[in-house]
Amino acid sequence: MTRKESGSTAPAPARRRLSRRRARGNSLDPHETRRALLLVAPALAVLALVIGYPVARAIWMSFQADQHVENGFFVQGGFAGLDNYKHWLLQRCGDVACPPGNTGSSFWEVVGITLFFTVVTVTIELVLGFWFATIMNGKFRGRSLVRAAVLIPWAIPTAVTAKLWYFIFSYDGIANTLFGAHVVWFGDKWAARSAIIVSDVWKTTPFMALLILAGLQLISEDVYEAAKVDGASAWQRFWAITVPLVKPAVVVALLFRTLDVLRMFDLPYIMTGGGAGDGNDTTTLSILVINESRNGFNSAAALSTLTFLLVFGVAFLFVKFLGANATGAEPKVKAKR
Amino acid sequence: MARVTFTGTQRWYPGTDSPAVPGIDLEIEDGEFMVLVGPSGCGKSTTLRMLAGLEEVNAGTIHIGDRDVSAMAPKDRDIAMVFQSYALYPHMTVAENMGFALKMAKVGKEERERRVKEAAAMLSLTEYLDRKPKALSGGQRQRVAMGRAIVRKPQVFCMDEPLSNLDAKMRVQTRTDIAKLQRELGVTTVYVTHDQVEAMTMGDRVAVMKDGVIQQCDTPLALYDKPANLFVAGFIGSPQMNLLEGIAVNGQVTVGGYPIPVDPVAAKRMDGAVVVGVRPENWRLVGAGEGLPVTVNVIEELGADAFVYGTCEAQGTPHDIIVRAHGRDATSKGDVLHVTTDPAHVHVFDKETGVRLSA
Amino acid sequence: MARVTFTGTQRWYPGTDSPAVPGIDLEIEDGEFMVLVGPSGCGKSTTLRMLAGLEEVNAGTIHIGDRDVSAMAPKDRDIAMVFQSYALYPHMTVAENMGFALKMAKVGKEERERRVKEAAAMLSLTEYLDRKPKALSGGQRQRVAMGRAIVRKPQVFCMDEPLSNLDAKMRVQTRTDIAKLQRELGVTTVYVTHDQVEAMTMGDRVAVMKDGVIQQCDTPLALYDKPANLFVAGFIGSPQMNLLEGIAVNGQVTVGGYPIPVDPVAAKRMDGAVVVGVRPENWRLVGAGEGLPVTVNVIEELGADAFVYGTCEAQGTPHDIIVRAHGRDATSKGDVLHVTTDPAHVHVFDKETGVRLSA
Amino acid sequence: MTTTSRWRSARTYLGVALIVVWGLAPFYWMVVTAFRDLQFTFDPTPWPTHVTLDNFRTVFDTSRNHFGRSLLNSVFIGGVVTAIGLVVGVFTAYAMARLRFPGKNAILAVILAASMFPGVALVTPLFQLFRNIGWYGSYQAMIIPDISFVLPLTIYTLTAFFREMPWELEEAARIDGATKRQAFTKIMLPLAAPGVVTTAILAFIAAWNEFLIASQLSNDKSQPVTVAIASFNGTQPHVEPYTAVMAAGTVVTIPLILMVLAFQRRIVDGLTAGGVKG
Amino acid sequence: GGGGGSSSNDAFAAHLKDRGPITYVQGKVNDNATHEVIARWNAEHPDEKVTLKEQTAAADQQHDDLVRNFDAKNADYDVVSVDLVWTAEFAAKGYLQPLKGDLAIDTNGLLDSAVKGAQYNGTQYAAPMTSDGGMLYYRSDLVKTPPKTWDELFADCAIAKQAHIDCYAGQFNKYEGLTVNASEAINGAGGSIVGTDGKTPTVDSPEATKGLEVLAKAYQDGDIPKQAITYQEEEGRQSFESGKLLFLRNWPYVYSLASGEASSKVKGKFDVAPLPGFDGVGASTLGGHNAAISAYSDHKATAIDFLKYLESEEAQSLFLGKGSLAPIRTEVYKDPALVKKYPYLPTLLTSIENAVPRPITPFYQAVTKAVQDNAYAAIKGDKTSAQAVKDMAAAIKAASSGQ
Ligand SMILES: Nc1ncnc2c1ncn2[C@@H]1O[C@H](COP(=O)(O)OP(=O)(O)OP(=O)(O)O)[C@@H](O)[C@H]1O
Ligand SMILES: Nc1ncnc2c1ncn2[C@@H]1O[C@H](COP(=O)(O)OP(=O)(O)OP(=O)(O)O)[C@@H](O)[C@H]1O
Ligand SMILES: [Mg+2]
Ligand SMILES: [Mg+2]
Repeated sequence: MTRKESGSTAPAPARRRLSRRRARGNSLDPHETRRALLLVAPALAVLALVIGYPVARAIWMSFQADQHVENGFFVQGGFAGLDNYKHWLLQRCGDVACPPGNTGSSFWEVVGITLFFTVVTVTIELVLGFWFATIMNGKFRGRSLVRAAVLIPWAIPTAVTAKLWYFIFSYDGIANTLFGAHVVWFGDKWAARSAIIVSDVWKTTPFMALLILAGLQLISEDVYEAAKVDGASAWQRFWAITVPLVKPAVVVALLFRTLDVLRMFDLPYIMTGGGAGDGNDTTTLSILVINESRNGFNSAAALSTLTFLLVFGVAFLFVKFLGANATGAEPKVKAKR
Repeated sequence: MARVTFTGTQRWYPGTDSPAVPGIDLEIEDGEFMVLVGPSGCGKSTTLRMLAGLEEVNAGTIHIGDRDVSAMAPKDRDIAMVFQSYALYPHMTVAENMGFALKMAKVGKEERERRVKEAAAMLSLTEYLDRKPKALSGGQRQRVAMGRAIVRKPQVFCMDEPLSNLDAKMRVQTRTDIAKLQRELGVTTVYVTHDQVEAMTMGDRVAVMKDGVIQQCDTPLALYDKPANLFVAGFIGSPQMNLLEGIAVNGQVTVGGYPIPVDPVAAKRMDGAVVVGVRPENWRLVGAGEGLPVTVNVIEELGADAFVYGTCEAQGTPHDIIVRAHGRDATSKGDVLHVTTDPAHVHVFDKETGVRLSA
Repeated sequence: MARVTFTGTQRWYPGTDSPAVPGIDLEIEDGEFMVLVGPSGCGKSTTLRMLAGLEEVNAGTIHIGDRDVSAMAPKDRDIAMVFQSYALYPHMTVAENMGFALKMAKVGKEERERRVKEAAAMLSLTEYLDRKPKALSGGQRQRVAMGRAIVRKPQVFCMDEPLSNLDAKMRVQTRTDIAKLQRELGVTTVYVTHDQVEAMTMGDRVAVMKDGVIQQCDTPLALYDKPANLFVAGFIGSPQMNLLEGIAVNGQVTVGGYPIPVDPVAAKRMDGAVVVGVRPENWRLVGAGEGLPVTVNVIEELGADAFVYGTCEAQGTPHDIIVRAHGRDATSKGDVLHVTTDPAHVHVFDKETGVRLSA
Repeated sequence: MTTTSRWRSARTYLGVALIVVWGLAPFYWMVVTAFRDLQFTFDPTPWPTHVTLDNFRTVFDTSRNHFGRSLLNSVFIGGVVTAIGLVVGVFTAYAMARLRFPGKNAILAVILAASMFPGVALVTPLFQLFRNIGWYGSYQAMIIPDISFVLPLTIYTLTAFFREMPWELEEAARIDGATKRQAFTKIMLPLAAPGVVTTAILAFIAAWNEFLIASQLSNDKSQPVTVAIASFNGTQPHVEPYTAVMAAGTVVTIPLILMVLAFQRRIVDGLTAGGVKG
Repeated sequence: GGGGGSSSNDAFAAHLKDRGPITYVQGKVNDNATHEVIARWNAEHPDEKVTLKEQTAAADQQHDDLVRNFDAKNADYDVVSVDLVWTAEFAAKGYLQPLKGDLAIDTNGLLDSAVKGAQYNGTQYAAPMTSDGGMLYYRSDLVKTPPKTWDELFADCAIAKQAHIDCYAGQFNKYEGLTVNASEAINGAGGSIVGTDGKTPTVDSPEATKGLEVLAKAYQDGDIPKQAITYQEEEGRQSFESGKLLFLRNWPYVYSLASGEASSKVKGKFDVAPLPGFDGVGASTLGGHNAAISAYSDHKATAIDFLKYLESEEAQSLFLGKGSLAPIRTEVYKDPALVKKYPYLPTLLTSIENAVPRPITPFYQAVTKAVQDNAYAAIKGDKTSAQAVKDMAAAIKAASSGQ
């Protein structure tokens, strides 16, 4: 077979697939496409300006070395290749392993802590949020007040929340007083982490609950009636009807909460400064970024990029396992013809 | 075992002025097929939904067998229901929709699949088993709703106009299948329909409701032949019975001056203003000069029969009259027909109370 | 002016194996009342929805008058539609639901209210005008859906089973009202129904569809009297036409050995395997020894008529046969009836192609 | 009332009580502290003691801070962000939920990815960008970044809700002579109200709570409450004015509670019942 | 981020003689003096008015804000208030105008340690503005003579035990305060953290180990209560004022609160002393702020005049009198009127005169983290003090080599 022939035959299957799709009524309407792109354009424009530019710059910076001192003055570091990434991923400080007290030494530990916070808080929030939403979805007197009450934690600025809980968990604070305990909340690794988790769960469960509630309200009463008659208990109705039908809303809530916790900053920073326990026990990736950016922007940019990759990876897994459908992506047309 | 008893059962929707069902008394024997009919909004669905446990019972009770189920959760009543609004599970395929109740009842997977397949075959749904309700036509959705009920072997079937979106052929077939299935399983059934044929052919008994009150409950033919009051007379039968206002004097009824023959029982009871009912198929054509003269307005050809819609000018007050014509009679608009009937086919009702006077 | 023309109009739902409507050709005259019938899932709603602009037309065109509307937005087509699934606006009252289209058309408030009230009165909805759809019965919802269409004066009415949830009396009345309204307004109407009576009485013409293809489109009586093929024969008429397989030899048809008289046109055309059709009302009872012997299985008493469902054992192959009995004939299960018919009432079809052979 | 429903409502009210305690107990503590004399900040008495209004006076003391103005700034910024975020979000979500077009998944991924970069790393480049174009200290310097944080949230939540709507109703409206836009705004949007209002509240609060960007890009005139609270100072160095912060927190929470109460009917009603068969 | 050239910044030569209105940038103003000082200046210099730009209250954010603005070569920031510990970093980055030549200031009569704290690499980059130093607060009702050494102090813990109160607390939470406390312990034992070049770690020494060990041991013994590991300034003050603490290391601001506040249970029952050491008075860590001129200022001539005004006796007296800020002029400490008002002044002067600045290094952020992390671990007993100083040294070395 000559080159020319193979060149002309290669696209054929593709073309055939395309025309078959059109014949099946699957074709994309150019008007619809244009309208869709018009509708999407404003969002993309804003994101490009505010996120696109800084991110691009940060990524560029992550390949530059930090400034170092010569003759008492800082000078530009120049191109660094992957050094900044090695600093974090391999915990190398120059030619040696990063010593304790250097930000690089805590990278993996911090990743672990961040993931730990994420898994624990998001799980608790999901369960609580679902429960709240179910209760609020019922009919009872005064539910407007309950709804407002639930939103309060979410409405309080994070900085205030952090101080409030710092306060509640201080040694002479109300938490110890009420439970007659003498726990040094921010002195112990697990106590500090629990305190942070409690505060974060308290603050953000309303977010989860409200989104789930809105999802619940789109479910038609009919369907529940059908399920009741079909002999499903409340529990079974929950799993067979409620869960699959609110799944889109729940997945969105989960996704955003996960992304949020992965980038959590204010709460642990204000409550513990990332300290507690042996010093870094409540340091999250964002806290590490801030700490590092005071040493040098470029390695901080590398850390930001790594954080981004981590978050992206988690989000990817999320969408993959909880269904692309749930996040608004187009369901795949059944392959079987 | 699964006899269903309504005792003064009432439903009053919150926020409305009057009860949708003020208090119903009805006894449905074990294994009986009870048809509920009545005008739109008369409370049929409400009655069914109370039985299923989907509407709170505001007063009175409902028993299934010996159990007072008035306050029982739907799932504990063991009832299968076909909803008027279908109420399909949007996230489940047809097969999953139909198998859901069995899954809840912890029926094994194979058994479940077998029964779903059986029901699907009966309802010609086999090729749609993998689709979601959204991608089905109206009739297909209704059949899924139907299938969801018939895969089960419950104590009571509740069906709310389960065939209204099916074509005639499918409807006849499904109707027969349901009747057969019901007899085989011996499941007590409450069935709401607007279809006269279904009401007449499927029910062991038919209850006619109006404004939440049962007007008459009897076998289909008894309802047809001896409607207990004007309402039932007008409601059962399509086109409806001709109802003509007349005056009874000394055991003789005249409608607009023309005498109508009535049976001896009625003759004895009636007096003053009455309403005389004659079904369209019970008119006989007679020669000019005899019977009521009817001027033909419209002829509805249904293929097998034709109905002649005419007006009878009697002493100034025109009456609309419907006459069933056999085959393709050569009547046309503007003709004047003369019709009469036999005493056995004349229903006489009190005009005031609407109560039946004839035997 | 508002003639509607389908030309090879096709709809293929994404993700399905075959088109729901492969290509329809149909011309509806200005002011004509066209009824679409066909089995569930045959593409009636799809056709209507394409006409309304709710489904993309994948191939072919639709014209309203001279305008090619295939790619036009629904609002520019000036069509009113009653949806099979009601599609009421749940957050609006009945009055608002019905007035919405007028509001969109910027009709003044008073005019709007007047027209809504008129329509509501016609549909007996007056007392429900302030309710939300949720608090209505099924039939009431359907009437609201109907009302939403009839308050308008569009170019085309599309109605998808608009009466399926109404009781017989209401249905007869609404049917008459619609027919009257349509004649008065002279609006071209496409009407989907499963009700034989509606199809026979309302339509100027009836189109019978199967699998998205129009099988026959003609006046109701022509369809009834001369079904073009086996499918139409079986579909129009309820209970359906008796279809018996027979063998034609030398212009003579025998069904299981018994000769059936046929008309001369058919006699000339037929040869070999044929299907013979006789409507239930066209059987005549004859004495023993003559005609087909039918063993009675079930008698369905509908009040006015009765249908006898029986089996004809002919040369080992049993045939199901339905015979309409007049009045209350004293037949009962197990009896053997002997029936025959007249050549004029016998429809002969080619067994292979299903095509009509008789005149 | 029957026994089952009585038991059910008892259970509901128990749940409700727990929820209320959950939401209100820490808030209660905040309020108690807000009314407490600064010197008794750490007093663990669980009921109000040393009650004073001083903290609120401190909060609104214009010679020390611009809390009142900041409050208005926050309302303004939050309002604009929510409005724009919602409008743009509704556009995009509609396209995502209802239209078919190439690259949809890629666009969704990009939008989501936008909310994945750690905010702390964006501040510096944004500062430089906005300084160069002279936006430093302007409202748009906060509004635009806030929109970009809020957008992924609104787009995703609205998309999820829109997909579950009974779109038959849009068809009915279009038959009734509505344009696609009218059908959407007059029929679908009111029906989606629970989702839209919920999204709006979540978006507003997200903007309302934003601190990082505002702390770097605002000046005295444009700073929102979060920044104002963070810069509260006692009369002494090192003395954290907890009580004033709690008072400010209390003040900040109240408009939101009012807002939620005003909108709550919209969040409560499940609106789609009874419209369609299916 | 960009910085200066190899040894200087081109901007250093620009606008040296220019005059005009300037902006003075400082963290959230929480004293009553600053506004007064500026008002007086403005009254006398109507054409060269100073505008005050307040930053947020959090020190970290002040730091980041300055870096960001310098980095953007923002001419809006003319004179900035720089925390002592940031001076070296900013100088090394070329942000600060060297105060030499026409811009030189007169340092006579200023506290020596404060002047040194404003120098980097032998050049004066800023003018000291306010100072600060730690003192030992003790319960004079329970302890007659204040301890001079750590040994004496911990010996007095027996008194605390008897009174059922805690013995000693400083600032041991993992934040800047811990660096201060740890440095004091290390410096007091004769150790140091970085060398004079600001790069070379010197902390890995027996002296430093010995210093740190004092805190670690006290914590393990319970002489420093368990909860003190979470203390910042405020928690310690609360504890002391509620009578639950015998000794507290804290800043001068506590004095007036503990003697004035209604909630204070120790009114008239406490006094201050210099920090303890090993053999005599310990070494306090120097606090305070310097004023510096931005290299990108357009009006440096005005700026230097304003700087000089900030150092004047008039301004310094205002700082102390109205703002309770420790002055940098020795004579102010001796003003009898002020001493009457602030009885702790003599003690504070002793403390500041003996004070050692925190490490002067352009890598301060990394150094302080190295100190905090490791000191924290040592105090908690997670590692030995010897290991801790070793790790500190390694971390400082890594940081100063650009990692
Ligand atoms: N959204 C959809 N996606 C895929 N297939 C569909 C969709 N809607 C309808 N269909 C299929 O297209 C065919 C025609 O549907 P249509 O609704 O037109 O039927 P119909 O004639 O109106 O039936 P019915 O009398 O039951 O309402 C059916 O087989 C149906 O399953
Ligand atoms: N949720 C509700 N709230 C208030 N009124 C209601 C509600 N549901 C039904 N109704 C009213 O109660 C009456 C009885 O309704 P029901 O649904 O039982 O009628 P139906 O006999 O089933 O009628 P159809 O044949 O039209 O389905 C009607 O007038 C209806 O308007
Ligand atoms: Mg009903
Ligand atoms: Mg249909």
